[in-house]
Formats: sequence, C-alpha cells, structure tokens
Amino acid sequence: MSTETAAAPEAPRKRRNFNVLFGLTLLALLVVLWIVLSIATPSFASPVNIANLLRQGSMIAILAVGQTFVIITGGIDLSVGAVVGFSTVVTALMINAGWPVWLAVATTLLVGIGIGVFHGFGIVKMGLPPFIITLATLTSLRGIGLLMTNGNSINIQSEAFQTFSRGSFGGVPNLFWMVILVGVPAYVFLQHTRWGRYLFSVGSNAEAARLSGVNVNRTIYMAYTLSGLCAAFVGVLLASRIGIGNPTQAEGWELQAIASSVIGGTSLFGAVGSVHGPLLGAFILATINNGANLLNVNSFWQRIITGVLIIVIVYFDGLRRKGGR
Amino acid sequence: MSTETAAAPEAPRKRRNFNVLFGLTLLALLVVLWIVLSIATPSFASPVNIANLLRQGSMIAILAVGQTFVIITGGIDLSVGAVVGFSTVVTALMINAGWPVWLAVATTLLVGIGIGVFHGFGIVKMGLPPFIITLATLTSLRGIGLLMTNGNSINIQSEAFQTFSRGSFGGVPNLFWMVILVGVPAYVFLQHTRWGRYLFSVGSNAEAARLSGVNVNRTIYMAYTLSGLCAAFVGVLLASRIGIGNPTQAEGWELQAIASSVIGGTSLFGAVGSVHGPLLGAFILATINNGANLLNVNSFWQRIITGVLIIVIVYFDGLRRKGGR
Amino acid sequence: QQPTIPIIVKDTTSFYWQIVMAGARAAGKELGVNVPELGAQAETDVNGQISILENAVAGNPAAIVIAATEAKALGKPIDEAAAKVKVVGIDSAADSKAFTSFLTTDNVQGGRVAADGLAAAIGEANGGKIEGDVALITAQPGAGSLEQRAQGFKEQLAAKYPGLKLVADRYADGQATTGLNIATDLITANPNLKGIFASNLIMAQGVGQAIAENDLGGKVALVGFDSDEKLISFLNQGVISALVVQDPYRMGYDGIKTALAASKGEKVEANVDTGANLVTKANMKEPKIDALLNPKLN
Amino acid sequence: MSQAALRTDDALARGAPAPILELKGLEKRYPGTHALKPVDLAFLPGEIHAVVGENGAGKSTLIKLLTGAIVRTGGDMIWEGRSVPLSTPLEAQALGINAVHQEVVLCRHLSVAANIFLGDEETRYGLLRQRAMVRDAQKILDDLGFHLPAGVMLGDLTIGQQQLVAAARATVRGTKFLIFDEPTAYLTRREAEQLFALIRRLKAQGVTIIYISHRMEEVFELADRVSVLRDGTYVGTRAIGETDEPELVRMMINRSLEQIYHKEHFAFGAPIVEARNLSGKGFEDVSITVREGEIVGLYGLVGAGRSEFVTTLYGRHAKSAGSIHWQGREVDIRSEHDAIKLGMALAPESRRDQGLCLNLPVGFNINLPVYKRISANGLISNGEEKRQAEQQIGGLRIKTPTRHALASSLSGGNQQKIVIGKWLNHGAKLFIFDEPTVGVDVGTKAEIYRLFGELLRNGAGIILISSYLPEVYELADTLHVFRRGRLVASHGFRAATDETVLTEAIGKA
Ligand SMILES: Nc1ncnc2c1ncn2[C@@H]1O[C@H](COP(=O)(O)OP(=O)(O)OP(=O)(O)O)[C@@H](O)[C@H]1O
Ligand SMILES: Nc1ncnc2c1ncn2[C@@H]1O[C@H](COP(=O)(O)OP(=O)(O)OP(=O)(O)O)[C@@H](O)[C@H]1O
Ligand SMILES: [Mg+2]
Ligand SMILES: [Mg+2]
Repeated sequence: MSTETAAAPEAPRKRRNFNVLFGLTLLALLVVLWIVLSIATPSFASPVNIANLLRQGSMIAILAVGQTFVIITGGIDLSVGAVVGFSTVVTALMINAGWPVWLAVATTLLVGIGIGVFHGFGIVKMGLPPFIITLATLTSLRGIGLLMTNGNSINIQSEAFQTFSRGSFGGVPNLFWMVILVGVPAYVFLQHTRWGRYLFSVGSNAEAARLSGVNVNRTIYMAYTLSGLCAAFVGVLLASRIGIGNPTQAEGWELQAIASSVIGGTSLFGAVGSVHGPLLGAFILATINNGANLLNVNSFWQRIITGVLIIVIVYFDGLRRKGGR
Repeated sequence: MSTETAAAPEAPRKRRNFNVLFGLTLLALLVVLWIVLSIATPSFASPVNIANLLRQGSMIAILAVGQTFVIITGGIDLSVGAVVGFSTVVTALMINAGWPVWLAVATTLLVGIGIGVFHGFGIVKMGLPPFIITLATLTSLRGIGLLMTNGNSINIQSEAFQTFSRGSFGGVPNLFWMVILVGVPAYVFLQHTRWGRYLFSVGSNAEAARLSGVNVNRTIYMAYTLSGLCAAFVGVLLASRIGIGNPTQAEGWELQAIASSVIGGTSLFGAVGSVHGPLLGAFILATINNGANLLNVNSFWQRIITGVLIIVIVYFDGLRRKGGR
Repeated sequence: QQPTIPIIVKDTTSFYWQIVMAGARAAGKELGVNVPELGAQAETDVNGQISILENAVAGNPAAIVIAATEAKALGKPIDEAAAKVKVVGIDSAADSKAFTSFLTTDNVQGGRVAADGLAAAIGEANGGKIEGDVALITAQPGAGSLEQRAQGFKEQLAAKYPGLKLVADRYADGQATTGLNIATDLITANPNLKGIFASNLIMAQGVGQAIAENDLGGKVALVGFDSDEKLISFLNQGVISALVVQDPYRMGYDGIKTALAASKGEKVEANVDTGANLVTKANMKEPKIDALLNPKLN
Repeated sequence: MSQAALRTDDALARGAPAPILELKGLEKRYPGTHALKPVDLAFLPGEIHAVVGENGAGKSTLIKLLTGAIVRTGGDMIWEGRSVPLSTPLEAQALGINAVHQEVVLCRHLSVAANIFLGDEETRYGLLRQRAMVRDAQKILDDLGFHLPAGVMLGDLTIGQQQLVAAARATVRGTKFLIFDEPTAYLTRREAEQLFALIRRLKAQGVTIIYISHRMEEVFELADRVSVLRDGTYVGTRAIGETDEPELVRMMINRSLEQIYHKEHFAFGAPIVEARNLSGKGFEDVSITVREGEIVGLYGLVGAGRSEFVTTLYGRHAKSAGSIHWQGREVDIRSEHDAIKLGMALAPESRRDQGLCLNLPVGFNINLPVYKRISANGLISNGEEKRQAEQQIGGLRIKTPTRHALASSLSGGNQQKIVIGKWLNHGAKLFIFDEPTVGVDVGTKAEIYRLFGELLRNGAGIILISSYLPEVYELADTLHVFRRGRLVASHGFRAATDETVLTEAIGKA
C-alpha cells in the first residue's frame, strides 16, 4: 500500500506519451504478444503450437487462481508447488496400488483440502503468519514426499490416466479444458457469491468484516482450502502429464503462480484481484517462454527477456488501471 | 494485518498451559536449541563446530538484515539471491582481471547499490509492485550472469581473497565478524537515526509520512539500496568462501532471508521489525541444519523437521509477543 | 536451406551441459546444420522439458537430440515426438523404444568408477588399508542421473570394499554452499571420515572448499564427478583425489552427427557408450584426458 | 468579481491587515468529481476563520490544497503577497502552514513522541535523541493540558486521543497558519475545551487559524469569520457577529432546517437486551436494559469504557463476569456472528479501523452485512445488491459518483453515512450506534435522527454512544453516564441538566 500511494503522483505525467499502449488491457497485451510472435515465427500460429501453448500455461494458471483467493484475503500460499509435487506422489501410489483412477484423484484432492485446512488452522488458531506456515508446509511436504518415494520417481502404471493429459476435446487440449473447468466456477464464486465478497472484505479490513457479521476465520480457512484444492488438482494433472509421481516436481511454481496473479493485477496487500487476471498472467508467462523457444532465443537471453517483459507488461497495465480510475 | 487480527482472540486462552515456554524470547529459544543439541551430540559444542555454525549462518543473516529494511517499508525484495549470485561473478571477473581485491569488492558493492536504485526507480517512478520489479530482476540478473560466464564457474585466482572467509580473528570466524560489521551499524541506523524511523513511518502509513514531510520516495530508494548493498556484500563473502564466481549460486536464498526475517518477528505488512530479529532467525535456521547434519538425520527427515521447528518456534515467539503487549 | 536439429539438454545453466551444447554447436557448423540449443533450467524441471520438447517438435525439425531429465516421464513424449521426427538420445535414457540412436555415459558405471577412485585414494593415504567411513553427497533429490551414480557407488562399495562404511548419504539443495556446510558438519561429526563422493560438479566445488577450508587435503579423500577449471585446480592442489569425467563434448557432437545421418535415412548405431574416465593427478596430463578436461568451447 | 474579493476589499478599505493567504480561483478536480470549484477567499493574519458546509462540500479538499497534501488543478495561492506553488507538505511546513487532518493521519506503529517529531527529529551527532524527544513531547502534551503518555505506541490510543496527538503535532509546526479539520469529532466536551483554549492561545500569538466543524455552536464560540462551501462551490463569508445559525445552515444546504433533533417518544415494549453486572476489559459491573422503542444513551469522557462495553455485548470481546439476557433469556454470545444472529447491529466508532473496507466500493460496504439475505445458495442477486445500495445512497444522501466508487474516495462524513447505512436494512432488533454522527453535517444528522425514530417505531431498541453531549442529551430516553469503566449515574429523558451530566462524567476532582 505504502509504495503504491507513493508512486501515484508520478505516473499521470508520463501517461500522455503512450496514448495507444496505455489503453491496452492485459488481454490486449497478450494478443499483441501473439501477433508479434505470429509474424516473427511461422510455427507460432500453427495449431500444434497453439495446443502446446494452451497446455503449457494450464497448470500455472490453475495454481494462480487458487493462489489469488488467498492473496485477496491478504495472505500468501508458498506451499502450492510442494503440494503439486506431493500430490503427484499420492496419485501415483494409489493408482499403482490398483485403486480406480477416480478414487485416486478424489483422495488426492482430499489431501489438498486437508493441507489447506491445516494452513487455516495455523493462521487462525495458532496465530502464525501465512508466510511462515505455508513455508513450513513447503519444506515438510517435500520431505514427506521424498520419504514416501525414497527420492525416486514412481512410474504410474495406468495408460488411460496418462492419455488424458495428452488428449484433446473439440480441438482444445484437455488440460486447457481443465482451466475452464476451474476458472468458470472460480469466477462465479469470486464475483457472484457472498463467499467471494467475504474474501475481499477480509482482505480489505478484517475487523470491519468481522463486525459486519462475516466469519473471518471461516473465510480464511476457505481461501487456503481452495488454494490447496487447486494445487492438488494441478498435482493430478501433472502426474498425468509426466506419468510419474515425484515429490521434487513443481519446484518454484509457487513463485510463478504468485507472479501470474500479480501480473494479473492482484495486490499482495489484499482485497484486489480477479479470476481472469491470474489466468492471463499465467498465459502471458507461458507465451513468453513458448515464443522464446520457437525463436530459438538463447536460454540465458530468455531469462533476461522474461524479466524485461514482466516489467513492461505490468507497467503498461498499471498505467491503464490508474487512468481508468 | 487481516489474518493477524483474526488470530488474536484465540491465543490468550491457550497461553496458560505453556507458562514456561511462553515467556521465552527468540534468543532463549535459540539457546534452548543449542543446549538440546549439545546434549544430543558431543560434537555440537566443540569449538570447531561453533565456528562452522557461525560461518554457516552468517550470509543469510546479512541478507536478512537488508531484506528487513525493505519489509519494514511494506515491500519485498525477491532479488537478493540473484544479486548474491551475480555479485560472485562480478567479483570473480574483476579479481581475475587483475584488479586489486579492494577495488573489486568496492565495485561489486556499487553494482549492488545500482540494482537497489533500479528497484527504487521501478517502484517509485514506474509504479510497479515491489514483488514484480524484484522478481523481474531476479530472473534477468541470473540470465545476465549466465551470459557473462557462459554457465561456467569462474575460478577465482586470488588465494588471499579466499583465505579471508576461512580465517578467524580472536577465535571468531571472519564471516561472523562481518555479521557484526553489518549488524551494529544496521542497528544504529534502524533504531537510532531518523532514516530508520522514516522506514517505519513509510511502512506504517505512507500518506502520514508524506504529510509529515518525510521524503517517502527517497526512503523507498534507501531501503532497496541497502538491501542491494547487503546482497552484493554477501556475494563477495560467498565468492570468497566457495572460491568461484557462479550466477546460479544462492538460489532460493531470498526465501531463506525473508523467512529469517519473519521468524525474527518482522511483519510482512510493514512497520514492524528489528535488526536482532532477522539475525536470530538466520542462526536458528542455521542451527537446525547444522544439528541435523551432526545428528546425521536423514536428509528427507531433515526437511520435515525444519518445517515443524519453524512452526513451533514462531508459535512460541508469537505467544510471547501477544502476552508482552 | 539448412536442416534444423535442436538439442534439448537437462539444465542449460550447468557447465556440463554447456559443453554438450558446445559439441553440438561445433557439429552444426561443420555439417551445415542449424542447431537450436534448448533445455530446461533445472534438472528436476521435468514438465518444463516436456514443454520444450513439444515446442521443438512444433517447429518441424529434421531430427531432435535430447537428454531426458526423467526416464519414465519423458518416455511418452519422446514416443510422440518420434512419430513425427527422428529422435536421438544422449546422456540419459528415457523409457522409450523410439530412439533411433542412443549415446550415453552409463551413470551407474560412473558411480562404480567413483567408488574405485575413492577406495584407491583412501588406500594410498592410509598405507594401503582401504577402510574407514565414507560419505555420499548428492546435489538434489529427484534427478535421475544423480540417483544412478549413487546407486553405482553404493553397489560397488558393498561389492568390493567391505572396509569402507557409508556413514552418511545426504542430499543438498543444488547449492555449493549447502554442499560445503554439509561437508564441514560431516567432518565434525565423523572423526573417522576418510572419503567423500560428491556426485556432480557443483557439489564437488562446495565439498572441495570444505576440505580446503579445513586443510584436510589428503586426509579426507574426495572424488567428484565432471570437471571444470576450479575442480582441476583442486585436483592439482591435492584437495580432490579424483574426478570421474564423461565426454560431454563428444555426446553433443556425435549426437548431432548421428541425428543428421538418421534424418537422411542412413543407418546408425543404436547404442554408443561415450565412456566415463577416472582422472587423477597422475593421469591428467595424458592427451586424451587433457582433451576431456579442456574441451574446446566457443 | 466574487463576493469574497469584494468583502476582502471592504476589509482592506477599513484598514484591516493585508491577508496572509489569498486564494484566487483555486480548484481541484478528481477523475469524475469536481471536488472544489474555483474559490476566491482571503485569510487575515491572526483570525480564526471557520469553514462550514455539507459532507462532500469540499472543505477537506481545500485544506489538503493549502497544506500541499494534494496538488491543485487550477487557480492560484498568494502567500503574503507572493504566489506560491504549495505542491508538497514540506513546502507548506516551511512557510509555517500546518494542519490537523480530518482522518488522523499519523503512524500507528510509532510512539506518540515519534509521531510528534516525525520529519523533524532531534538528533545529536546524527543520532536520534530518543529520551529527549519523549521528554519534550511529554512537555508539549502537558503544556497543552492533554493527559497523554508520550512513550506509548500511537495505535494503542483511542481515536480521540490520537486526534489530540495530531493537534499537538501541528501546533509545534504551524507557526503562522494552522488548520483544524473537524478536530473535535471524536472529543468530548472536556477535551474540546482544552483544544479551544489552545486555539485561542495560538490566535493570541498571531497564528491564523482555519477551523472546520459541523458543530455550529463551536463555530460561534470560536470563529471571527465563517465561510460556507456548498457542493464544491464557495457560497460566501460572514463576520460571526453579522450572522446566525439559521442563515449559515441555509447557506450550507440551500434550504432551512427547523429542527435537528427529531425526538419522538414511543411507549416502551418488552426488554430487548439486559446486561447484568457485566464486566470485561475496560469496564466493570455494568447493568443496562434496552427496551423496544427506547434510545439508551451512553455518555462519558474519552476512554470511559463505553465502546468496550458495547463491543463486549456484541461478542467482539469476551466478558469476564456478569450475564447478558436477550428478550428475557440468558444468552452466551461468543462472537459478533452470534450477536448478529440474535438481532444486534453495531455501527462502530472508528470508521477507518472498524467500520469500512476502505479500498472496496461503496455498494460493497453497504451490502456487506446483508449479503446473506440477498443471496440464494450463495449466489448474490445483482438487482437486490444494486437496490439496497442505491436506497442507502439516496436515503442518506451519500455523495458519491456511483456505488462502484471506492469508499476511500468519499469525504469523511459520507464515509460515516455508509457505516450507519449498512445496518439500516438489516432488520435488527437492537441497534448500537457508537459515535454515529462524527463528521456528519447538520442536514444529514437530522435525517439520521429521523431514521432512529423509524427504527424505534418498528419495535427496535437503540444504544447510542456519543461524546457530543447535546446529541445524547436530546435523544436518549435513558441516559447512562460512564466514568472510568463504571456506570456512575442514570437519568430519564432530560431529567438532569447537562452540567450535572458533565460533572458526573468528569467526577469530582
Ligand atoms: N481521492 C479522491 N478521489 C476522488 N474523489 C475524491 C477524493 N477525495 C475526495 N473526493 C471527493 O471530493 C469531494 C469533496 O470531498 P471533501 O473531503 O473535501 O469533503 P468535505 O467537505 O471535507 O466533507 P466532510 O464534511 O464529509 O468531511 C467529495 O465528493 C469526495 O467524494
Ligand atoms: N486499542 C487499545 N489499546 C489499549 N487500550 C485501549 C485501546 N482502546 C481503548 N483502550 C482503553 O480501554 C478503555 C476503554 O476505552 P473505550 O474506547 O471503550 O472508551 P470510550 O468510553 O468508548 O471512549 P472513546 O470515546 O474514546 O471511545 C480506556 O481506558 C482506553 O484507554
Ligand atoms: Mg472533510
Ligand atoms: Mg468509544
């Protein structure tokens, strides 16, 4: 908050020089990226590549949606990457133990919910900062997963399970359908139900929310549970995509998820966020990587460019937001 | 803020059951850890090991102090790990190019300052969220470092430079002296100068600070510059300790630094923090790792235990804080 | 127009893979092939590598050269890719029968060689007695080739060196400093520690520093895996007793060459072992070893 | 030429001193709001100049412009004959201009002393003289007659106390020109008296003072001249002797107002809530009954424990002894949720900390307590949401461009209206209003009091806490006086004189 306020007086002066770029929404910026890449490399706009791109952005997108719920309450969930890795192990073990796939998936999702409830407990009942409790889970969960697998990967013995993430339906990859499956209810939940409103109110002013009859504690439980659930779901998808259970996977995805969310306009101070924002953020990051690969950009340069593009995109998006107020 | 408030009413009820543990300060918790470990393993209390422990915690401790300045203003600096890695490269290149060590070190520190100024610029002038600008730097800096070294490690050709981090003075390892060298001025700066006070005021209420005539923008520049400076300094120390310049080193240290700071009682919502807190936090983490190594705890269990101990320590520290109010 | 053959490595930020890519680059220049150099940014980023493979296939190359980060996980994607283009494997295998050719160092064998090297060094330092405690430090869990090295190392110890007791089998987090810290602590906790196997480049750097820091060169033997300037200087100083060195340059070079041949429909050898060599102070000047230690990078 | 300029010319002609600060066509636009339309106004050295107007009239905006807190979008400011940009607070302070802003803008995490000296610390060899500053701050506070500890965290004080700290801070700096933006909103009569004494003393020292208040009697008590703003437009200036309250009110709201305090008496019904010997943090052994159709007023000095009492009743804090009976049945209220379910509603005293989600829209804030009612299976009815919001915005005349505007962009008084408005449609049985009219203009006050009557008519009961004695005095059917956490006296409607009540609240020396 502090810093945003501080910066506010400066921006408007510069605004005028960038009339065109300045009005662009995040979606428009993504489309601009796509157009540039389509011109720069013929393979970008090919159906195969578009399917690839959709697949590549999907998992971070779903994680980012879950993360956004938490961030809106003014919290943070650092554990999501570890939950994804751990979930691949849980799914793999159960499928290999002969459980039907649906049951293995359902159980994994329950595990994710359990982790989320634990976070809620740590924050609400033990009074721990979200950063600490989810960092602790991150560390511990990777350890537990490694213990369970003894550091090895578990080869998932179900063909059908693995085919899913490769398949597509109506020309759109299944993984992207999963984004829609998560995104649409998430949108309805956040924007059109009272629980969504409660998330915002808690993030804006927990005391005011409490005095207005909002069950603040339950709302916090809910946010972390949803984040855990999304992460476990991504774990299932990842297990399907890579065909193994391995607890060290998805390392650093928490930062990517948070970054997607923030690029999508979520404020880490809470009370500001949407569902489409993080989705766009995730696909912007995926597009940058995909484009760099196609253009054969040296992987070191790729990092540099990613950093610069993040700055540029968030800068222009910020200008638009300020102007729109 | 939201979540902290949320938890407040619960804690007092439980407090009574833990009368003894509850009064412990962070320092006391650290001492308890030390006593337990001294009993559990004979080698823990040996002079050699204590020197090792002091060395092992030093670098994160210094990073955490710099990070704390930033967090107090309500910001975050994700770039510190990358700055450390990058600084090892800068130092290594200059020393190998035949520059005198002091000049190489000074230049590296300047680079750190430059990076901090850049962050200040991004936040103040471009209106970017601190998370985004420092994440972008993290990504880009690693790329630039890799470009400079071509992914290779640079072997530092100065014996003297490397001896420094191994040496000790008055029985205390040089690296720990560096913590004191940073910690004491940092303490004076934060608690006893007006700039320190401005950091708190900006984190507490940037608008109030501005109306009181505090130069908020300059304060933000200052916080990030100090963090960059600390990170570059740690980079020099790391280069001396591992004897190479390698941009991929210190990966994830930003999280460790932030964790140390938060364990030490810094609030991620700003305006709450100290210098001794992050130092203690860093050495608590170092002790946990050192102890686990000495006890030859399975690496996987070590992660689990680290997570659990973080929760336990922060929980008890939180109880004390609440009681002390 | 030049044919395109991308090479996909495990971790572009590691020096080892830079040498592989340098070999591939050289081959590309010589043979007139366009060689995009791709790869994940960490050996454990399996999903990232799958995406990169998908992207590479989308670009319609003549063939693909790939080092799989994870054998099982990359199996299906490589099968899929092989349906469109020829795929040549290097370094690490994948659970796929679709490789046209496969050039590799056997990492399990590399682990065995390391055990032999460590035993020899310990014997030398202790008047021929090969006994005492040894430790294994692995950079990070979940990386296939590191697991294989560990496996080979442990198998060989058990089979051939009953006097050597593996007292610690530890994982770091991929950081030299962590390797350094673990090593100093192991040395403190185990006074009878005679040797350490640090199973990749960055761990050997960290552990080497621990030994140098405590002035234990010769007292605690250290065997590393792969080499760079720093490790060679450690070798020269006697901090490191031996290095297991593969031939990454050749893997890259031959990988592209084989892939080009395969793409033209020529018959290529299905399996090539590029070898793992034990380098000590004694043999490091031999021309063959010297070439391995100082690959031509450009 | 506008009226103001003419009057100033008159004043000059009569030999009055040259103005210290002159505004020429000063204006401020926000996106979507023309907060201050071109104003011409002159302030004379050493005068107390009151500025009055409805909520959202632009008073605070004017003040923020004068102190460099915001930058004007047009016009000119002439300071001692010289045009000045006044674009930063630092510049204003350098000229000797300082303000106590409407919302307490200080740092909660710093000590009282640190806040007083913020931006202007005492140092020796570059180091803070912390003990000296605490000592000096204490001296400043004591000299001003404010009984406040200088060493504690600001956030640990009540808002009223924070307001006093802000006043102390400003007086140290506002050497020539000092602005008070509703300084007495959270103060009781006694603290207000201290502040008035301070203001008169400053005036005697030749400091020019701008004083903003919605309390007319204060204006007449203090001011030399008074200027009126309406809807961002400057209406006129009067010498205090040449005007009266009805005229000012007419200038403010463009119509006349016969009566502010709408007091209707209803027959009391059954008791709604009874607190029996209730104790908790900040208060002890309090017994109070609220019946249907009754307004129970709680009066006391700042920190007397009234807010703590009602928040405990509301389940926010745990009680330590005693019992609560709801409609004759003993109840165990463990959370505000329980209280709301029973049928309580609380409009808390601090709109910033407890009342509002400032960075969320106005409509959101109004609907927050009723989202449960206007949603089916969790899904919110958009039409209902809109209807509820518009109803309150219209009924309370909340000045906002749309219901989607952020609460933080509203003027203080309009924010306060949201805090009240959000409960009006809740259908509660017991309404607790803690300082409901802080910063609310006279017109709206009258409207709020009228709404109280409506609530009572529907069989509800009201607990009204106010530090503004006339309000509780004129409205409460039963008036309880709190002193240091205890209930010391109770009176029926107008059964005691206001002096008695005040003495009871202060206690014998
Ligand atoms: N930051 C802002 N952005 C947009 N509009 C604003 C902002 N601040 C104030 N306004 C608008 O400017 C107008 C004048 O507000 P101001 O705070 O000056 O009123 P006021 O006279 O002080 O009222 P009150 O008596 O309620 O304090 C209001 O309509 C308000 O909504
Ligand atoms: N945040 C706080 N921290 C510590 N003490 C507090 C806090 N808020 C109030 N108090 C103390 O609790 C007691 C009761 O305060 P309370 O706010 O209930 O009084 P009040 O009669 O409502 O006065 P006010 O008009 O200031 O609201 C006082 O002694 C006050 O100083
Ligand atoms: Mg106002
Ligand atoms: Mg009160």
